[in-house]
Amino acid sequence: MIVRVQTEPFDLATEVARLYRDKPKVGAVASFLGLVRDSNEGDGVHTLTLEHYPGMTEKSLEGIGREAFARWDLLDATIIHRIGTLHPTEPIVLVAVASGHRGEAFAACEFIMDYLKTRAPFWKKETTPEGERWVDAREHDDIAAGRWAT
Amino acid sequence: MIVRVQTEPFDLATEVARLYRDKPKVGAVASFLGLVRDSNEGDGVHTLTLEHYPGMTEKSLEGIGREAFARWDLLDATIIHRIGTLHPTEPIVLVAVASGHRGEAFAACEFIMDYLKTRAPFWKKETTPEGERWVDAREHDDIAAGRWAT
Amino acid sequence: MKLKILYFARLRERFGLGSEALDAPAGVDDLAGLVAWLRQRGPAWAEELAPDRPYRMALNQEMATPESSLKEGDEVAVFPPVTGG
Amino acid sequence: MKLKILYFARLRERFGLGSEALDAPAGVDDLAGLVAWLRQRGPAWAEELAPDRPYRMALNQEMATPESSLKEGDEVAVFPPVTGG
Repeated sequence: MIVRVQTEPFDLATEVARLYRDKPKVGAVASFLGLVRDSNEGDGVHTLTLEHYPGMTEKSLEGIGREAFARWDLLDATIIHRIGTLHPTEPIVLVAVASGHRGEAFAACEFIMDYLKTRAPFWKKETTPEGERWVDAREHDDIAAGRWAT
Repeated sequence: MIVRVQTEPFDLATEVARLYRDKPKVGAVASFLGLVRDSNEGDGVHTLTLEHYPGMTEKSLEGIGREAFARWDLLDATIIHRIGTLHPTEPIVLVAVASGHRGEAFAACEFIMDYLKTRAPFWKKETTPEGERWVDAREHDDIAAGRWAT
Repeated sequence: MKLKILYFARLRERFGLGSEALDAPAGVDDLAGLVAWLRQRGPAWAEELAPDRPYRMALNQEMATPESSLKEGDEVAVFPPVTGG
Repeated sequence: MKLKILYFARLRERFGLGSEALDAPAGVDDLAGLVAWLRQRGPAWAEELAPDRPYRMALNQEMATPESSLKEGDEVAVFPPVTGG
């Protein structure tokens, strides 16, 4: 399993090929690419800046990957997340999973993305014509938030 | 939407980039690569030869794609299936789907693969140390088979 | 009634036939009738097209059912369950 | 008890603070207690860390709950719900 957090772009073909090249047990590679869009909630997005928690980020991504390996019969996986300032149409995240059969590859790839979206310490800030703003979490998880009431 | 049936290899990076390059509404690309494995049901596989039904194949893949566009809010999709003789670790099929958000891209990509596996007229023949054999369908759909009883 | 029939994969090999132009007799008016008629061609046909075998059929390049009606000039295909992907 | 505290994203900007070394008073022995103590620092702290705000915390780089116990030298992080991917 490869986990990387980086400013630089990544190369999809290289990353996916690494999961199946010379690996004749691999029958399926499911992958997901997340990209910067030019609009969010109606406003134009000029740039997107990703902040993260160095140290915890890598640990959480490795934990997410291990959890996927525990749940499904996987042969390999790659998780790459970019940080810093990105522009519309630029890739943000790649999750690619290799398995013998497609069902496990799909399930694990989607699981890792869902988990990453709610557990990995990344935060997005958008620059729009109206200025800068932090992106709100899509899941307004009031129950979890309420656990912090003291 | 692009649908191709071809003998030649395809280039994953080119195909996926075409789905998001200069398309700033695309936030998610889910893709699936199916590959030749070196074993099946315990026997070694030397080569895999794919036969198809020219004409119907393209129609059925286009129909599968249209069905996915009708079900989910997709921005683009690519379905490429190879025919002829392939070796272990070679890609057989690519399905890639672009959407605004990941849920739709994942669902549509898996839907197209499931549908392709049961509806598109391709047949695999394996060469193993024991000789040639046609690959059996995984789904022994006796109900559908029974409909042919007269 | 003139029909074009195509065979694929294991059925193509077993029948030693990839395609043929047929003139189906009166009374053969749907796929079920066509299959019943093809079964009479000999042991390989009777065996592979027996009611309990998992073959599939397409009519004019669309998946079809035994009830699908035939008309002059139709293209029919008979094949094993598909295994692509 | 000496602790290292990190703030991220909107909270980092609001507090004007990325990280700090703190010496928490006696009685602060879990994350809930730490947050209650931080709220007394001023209006921004009271508002952002109010019980109805959706902030999250990590203890030694693992997601944590209000009941998580603190010990000397722990690294605590306070941040908004994550939005990566």
